[in-house]
Amino acid sequence: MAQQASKLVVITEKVLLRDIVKILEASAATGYTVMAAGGKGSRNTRSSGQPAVSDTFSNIKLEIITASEDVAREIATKIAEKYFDNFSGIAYLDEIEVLYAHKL
Amino acid sequence: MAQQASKLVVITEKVLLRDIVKILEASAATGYTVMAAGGKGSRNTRSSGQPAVSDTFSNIKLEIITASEDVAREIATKIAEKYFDNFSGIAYLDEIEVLYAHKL
Amino acid sequence: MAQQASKLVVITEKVLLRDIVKILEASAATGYTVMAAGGKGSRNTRSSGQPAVSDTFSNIKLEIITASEDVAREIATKIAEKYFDNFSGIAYLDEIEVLYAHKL
Amino acid sequence: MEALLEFFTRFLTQFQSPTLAFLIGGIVIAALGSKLEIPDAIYKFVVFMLLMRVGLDGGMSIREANLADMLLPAFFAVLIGIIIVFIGRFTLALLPGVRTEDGIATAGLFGAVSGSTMAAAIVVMENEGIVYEHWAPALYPFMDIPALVVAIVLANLYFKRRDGSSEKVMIWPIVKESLQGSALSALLLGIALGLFTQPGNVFEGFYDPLFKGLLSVLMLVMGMEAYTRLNELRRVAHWYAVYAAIAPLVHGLIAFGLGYIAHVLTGFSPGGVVLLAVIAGSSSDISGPPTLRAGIPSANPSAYVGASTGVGTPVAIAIGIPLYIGLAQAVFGI
Amino acid sequence: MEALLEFFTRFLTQFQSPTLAFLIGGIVIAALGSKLEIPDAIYKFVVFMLLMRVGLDGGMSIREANLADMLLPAFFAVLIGIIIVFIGRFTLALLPGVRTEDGIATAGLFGAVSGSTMAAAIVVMENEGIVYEHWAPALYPFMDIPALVVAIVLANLYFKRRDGSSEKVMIWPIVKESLQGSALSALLLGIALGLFTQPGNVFEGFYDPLFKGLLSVLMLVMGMEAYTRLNELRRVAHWYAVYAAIAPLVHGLIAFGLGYIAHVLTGFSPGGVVLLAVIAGSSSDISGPPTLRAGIPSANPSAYVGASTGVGTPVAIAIGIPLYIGLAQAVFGI
Amino acid sequence: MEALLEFFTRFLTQFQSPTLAFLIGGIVIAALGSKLEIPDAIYKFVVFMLLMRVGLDGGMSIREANLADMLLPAFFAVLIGIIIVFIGRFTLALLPGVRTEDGIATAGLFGAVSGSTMAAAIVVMENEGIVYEHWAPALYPFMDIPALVVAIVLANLYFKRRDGSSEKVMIWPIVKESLQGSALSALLLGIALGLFTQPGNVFEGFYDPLFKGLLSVLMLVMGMEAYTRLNELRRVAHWYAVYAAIAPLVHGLIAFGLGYIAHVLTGFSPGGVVLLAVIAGSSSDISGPPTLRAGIPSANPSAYVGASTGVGTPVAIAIGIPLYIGLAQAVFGI
Ligand SMILES: Nc1ncnc2c1ncn2[C@@H]1O[C@H](COP(=O)(O)O)[C@@H](O)[C@H]1O
Ligand SMILES: Nc1ncnc2c1ncn2[C@@H]1O[C@H](COP(=O)(O)O)[C@@H](O)[C@H]1O
Ligand SMILES: Nc1ncnc2c1ncn2[C@@H]1O[C@H](COP(=O)(O)O)[C@@H](O)[C@H]1O
Ligand code: NA
Ligand code: NA
Ligand code: NA
Repeated sequence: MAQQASKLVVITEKVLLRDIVKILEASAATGYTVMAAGGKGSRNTRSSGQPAVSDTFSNIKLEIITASEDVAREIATKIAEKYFDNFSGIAYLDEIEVLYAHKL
Repeated sequence: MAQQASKLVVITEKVLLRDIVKILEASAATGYTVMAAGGKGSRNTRSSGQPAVSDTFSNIKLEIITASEDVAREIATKIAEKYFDNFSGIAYLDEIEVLYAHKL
Repeated sequence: MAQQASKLVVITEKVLLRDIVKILEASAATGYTVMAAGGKGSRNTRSSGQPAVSDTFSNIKLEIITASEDVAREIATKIAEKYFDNFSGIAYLDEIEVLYAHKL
Repeated sequence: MEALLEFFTRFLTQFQSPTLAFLIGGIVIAALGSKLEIPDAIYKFVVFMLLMRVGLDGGMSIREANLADMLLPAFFAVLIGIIIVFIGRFTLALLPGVRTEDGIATAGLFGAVSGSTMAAAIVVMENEGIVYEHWAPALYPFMDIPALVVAIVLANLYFKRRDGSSEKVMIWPIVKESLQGSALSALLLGIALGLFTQPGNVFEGFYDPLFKGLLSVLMLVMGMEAYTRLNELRRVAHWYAVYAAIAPLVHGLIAFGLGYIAHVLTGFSPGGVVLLAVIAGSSSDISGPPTLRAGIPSANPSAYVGASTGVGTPVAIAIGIPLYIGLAQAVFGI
Repeated sequence: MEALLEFFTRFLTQFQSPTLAFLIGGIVIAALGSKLEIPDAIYKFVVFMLLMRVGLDGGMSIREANLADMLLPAFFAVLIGIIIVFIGRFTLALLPGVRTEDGIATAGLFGAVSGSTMAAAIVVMENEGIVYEHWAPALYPFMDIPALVVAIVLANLYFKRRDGSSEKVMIWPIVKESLQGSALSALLLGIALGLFTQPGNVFEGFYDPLFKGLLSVLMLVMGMEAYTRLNELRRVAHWYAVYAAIAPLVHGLIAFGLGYIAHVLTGFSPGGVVLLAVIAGSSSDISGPPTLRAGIPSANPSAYVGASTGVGTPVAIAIGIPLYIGLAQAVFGI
Repeated sequence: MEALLEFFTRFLTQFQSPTLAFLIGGIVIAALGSKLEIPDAIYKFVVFMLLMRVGLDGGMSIREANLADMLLPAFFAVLIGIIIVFIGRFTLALLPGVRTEDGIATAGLFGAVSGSTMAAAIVVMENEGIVYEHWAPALYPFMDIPALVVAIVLANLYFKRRDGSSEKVMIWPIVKESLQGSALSALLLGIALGLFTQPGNVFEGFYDPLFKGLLSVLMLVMGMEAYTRLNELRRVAHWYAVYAAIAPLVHGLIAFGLGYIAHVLTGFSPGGVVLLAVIAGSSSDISGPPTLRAGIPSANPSAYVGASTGVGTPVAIAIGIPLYIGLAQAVFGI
């Protein structure tokens, strides 16, 4: 059942998690994975008043695997246009081969 | 010493960590990396009674880098066949170039 | 604005985080992302006296995205030469397509 | 008549006790979409603290206890654990829309024990000044483990009949898995430390004074959790909700009855009877699910965890505890 | 003359109080590059514990309070929240090098309230034996929410004029977002539990005794944090630092004045006046920033969070609290 | 004869003290494969709480102490730190199967100090009513830092001789790295706050009452950890285990001897002598390893961390503390 697929990765501010998840759930993607991340980029606005001292992971990394590259690109565009003017973030695409998935 | 290699990624329920690690240690893979992850898929059974409220990372993401693609596929098959009927999970393969490793 | 880019991934001991970040900030890379990770490799020296029992994530996974593959390779070489004789670690390269970034 | 009135008055008073109030508070703020969060590390530590406290207390009092007094309650605990699973097997698991293995797993979880519910009952009883054998929490594993074992065995018997497969169920790994779980480990470690060492001053200066307060934090988490799990439960048959609302009380009352027998035969205290009922009425929230997951992998955890955490535990705490206490006051005149 | 001397003596003594000492200790060790770390889970839990304690206390005393006594202070709280934002709008936001939206957002954050600063004031006041209406912390949302709403409305009015855009600002989502934030949730849940249930023993046995100690831990975190944020602040116009150093005291004194009026008119206690001043002088550190982030997304958080956490909060705690207490002692002769 | 008997009785009694009991409990449950987990955030916070408490206490008592009294013990602490490393350099590091740099690093770690072991000794001593100079914990850095510096210098001298390389070792970065570590930071911050501010009520109401209880939690973690590290130790030469079992006691006894001299010359208290011995017998578990990792990167941490955490610390706590107390009772008749 192996199949070529696109993995969209979005790294952005934790504060956006709830909103981005809504976008993903409204999209054609069948799932997503989220991880805590820290980092530095060129913008690097911090979103919350949460102490940076005690919370070193103020970013999130989202991975969205889709069978269709177009769907991945669309999601990236939607997120970038809505948030990346004002929030830190980066989005990239990686080609992978999905070996097993409950649905794709 | 750069060499082409396969990176197998398995995202599944945290409760399987101990068992999957045993499979990996019995395999030809020379190592693995594990990260905490959260997420949603099509199955999305939650494995534990741990509060979902307080533990948002109830998944794990495992990365296994192998010089041989076949080894990676074999591991994926073993894990998928043993667990993916009853547990949430996805497995995919990515081609990478290992630059430095103590052993591969 | 999509563009091909290289993603360098370095998985190594948490104790090196501060030092490696200095290397990255001195390099031509425009940013990096860091995540907590655990794992096992062939060397597997543990760096700290922090209880392994309570801290299961004693590694870090760093991702550095650069437009130039050479920059990525250089960074990997610098890190590997400086640390991998004495510290656990692995470094690999992945080709990706950056869709949106504030700077690359 | 008057007794009934008094019963209801007492019952309603319970809703103002911190234990219940925080549970309900958790449900309410989760329903209102609050972003309040008790971090996972705190939750885990609170559970440890509560079970260690209960364990230490139990261990220290076992030292002074007459071992013979414990035999009958322990035997009843085992019996109740088994009975509960059989009840579920032949009611819930046979209902339309309920997959047999899901029903059995749910019955197993309701037969197993919740350390948090037990801790809640202890706090309420100590506030009300109801005495009980402090070794009674040691009954936990005697009910918990048999319930899980029987559920897994019954599920496998069912699979064998259905598929003609003939895998043998290994009992020891289930028992070991249960004992190694974080909740039972903490309880048993506490019992051992209480029994063999002198933890008196650390008990009195640390574990005991923090007990009630930490329980209020745990109740808050469990309330928030219950609300979240209710959503999960909505995706499975309604019978789970019905079972989860009724079963805890049925199980508690059965245990109350057996406890009463122990009271008559061996002088088991009224407080001990209440605690036995609470343990029976509780359903496992920490160690049960992973054990069932491993033992009956094809059963759907949304069904059994949802039923237990979303409905069973709130019912066991909010209705069960005041019910058994009220009953004890009526029956034993305490 | 003598009064002034006494004022300064008292003022300096404050720097030896644990509250301030830990704050300054945090700044110092961060400056020295210490790797000491209070984990995020602990920080979140400490904030919960403090606001729950303040809330429970408030809720229990509202029960006995005369609701009419609360009206004027609540009205003043709303007024102060709004005034603060307008002051910032027409001072800071017009200064050279300050983007208008950044200035408005900063004013909003300084109009909003810090639960930590409020908790610090309560501890200091209780140590000094200054009585206050225990429902006074319930004034928090009355000042916090209007300030955030007004800041977001003003920013949008500015954008409309500048860009001719005509998006309507929805007020309710901002209010809801504020109320659902973890700090206000904990405070309001505490008030509700204090008001409607009987949390007395868990308050006295757990939340209250841990209050001062946990505050010292929080002050340490806030000190470390202030130092880190100062660096961020350096990257924006110097006017932010000037505003952040002066505004807390100006806001506090305005509130002190209005509080004095309430004292004369309705007998609001001197301690209540101090607390109102502290609340006004504080700037939000937990719930304010995400709300502003969502409401004025183009404003630069390095400016407003840096100004608030890096300068405003230390000033509000280290200078504001002793200042208002000294003033109260001079004015009310307490 | 009778004295010896009494000594052994007391010694065995120690195994029932909560400190030791939790340590051993941790080893046992780890060996039994329990999934009980004390989260990392809790562990870090517990260490902070303990060292802050010890530091505050130390700081407050330094205020009243005669500085001259501290000179000799401080000098001895430095001396002991250095002696320990030299002993290891010329025993362990020369043994077959032990790489010289690994042996030196191990000696450095055993020369360095464990805040947890020190806290354990303080709790035991306070339980037994043994008085000591409360500034004695301030001796920690005087022994810790010289030991780490000397180990790193010796290792580099060895490399220079072996490889003919001629890199100069910078002392200051090692000292700075040590002082900035989380354990020493917390201790020194506590001392500073105790010395310069008035933390009395937060000490008495929070840090001190939680001390014993939190120590029991830490002992549990250290027991679990010891078991885990033992496995790591198995992969290196057996000499490490031998060294780790004997060295803590040898170091402790040397320190006891020097402490005795200080007792005779300047009236250093018997309790102070015990604490000096405990500090010397302890091996660093938090700040030492990263410093050594950076300073002697080619040394194998499995060897030195395994030796210290897996064997050294349990021996230092379980045998060392009762041994020095017993000795003090025999020698000083306390
Ligand atoms: N070149 C890069 N490599 C890896 N991660 C990056 C890079 N640039 C940005 N990031 C990540 O994306 C986040 C936002 O980046 P930015 O919007 O540039 O501040 C950063 O905090 C990093 O976690
Ligand atoms: N399309 C997807 N993209 C990214 N992650 C996914 C996707 N589908 C599933 N996952 C991850 O795999 C886990 C199990 O998926 P499932 O078995 O479909 O419930 C989810 O919780 C996600 O973390
Ligand atoms: N083959 C592998 N696949 C995935 N991760 C690896 C692999 N080898 C090493 N690693 C990671 O890199 C770390 C250091 O590896 P090593 O230096 O071989 O001990 C390990 O702890 C793993 O997290
Ligand atoms: Na039960
Ligand atoms: Na304010
Ligand atoms: Na030592």
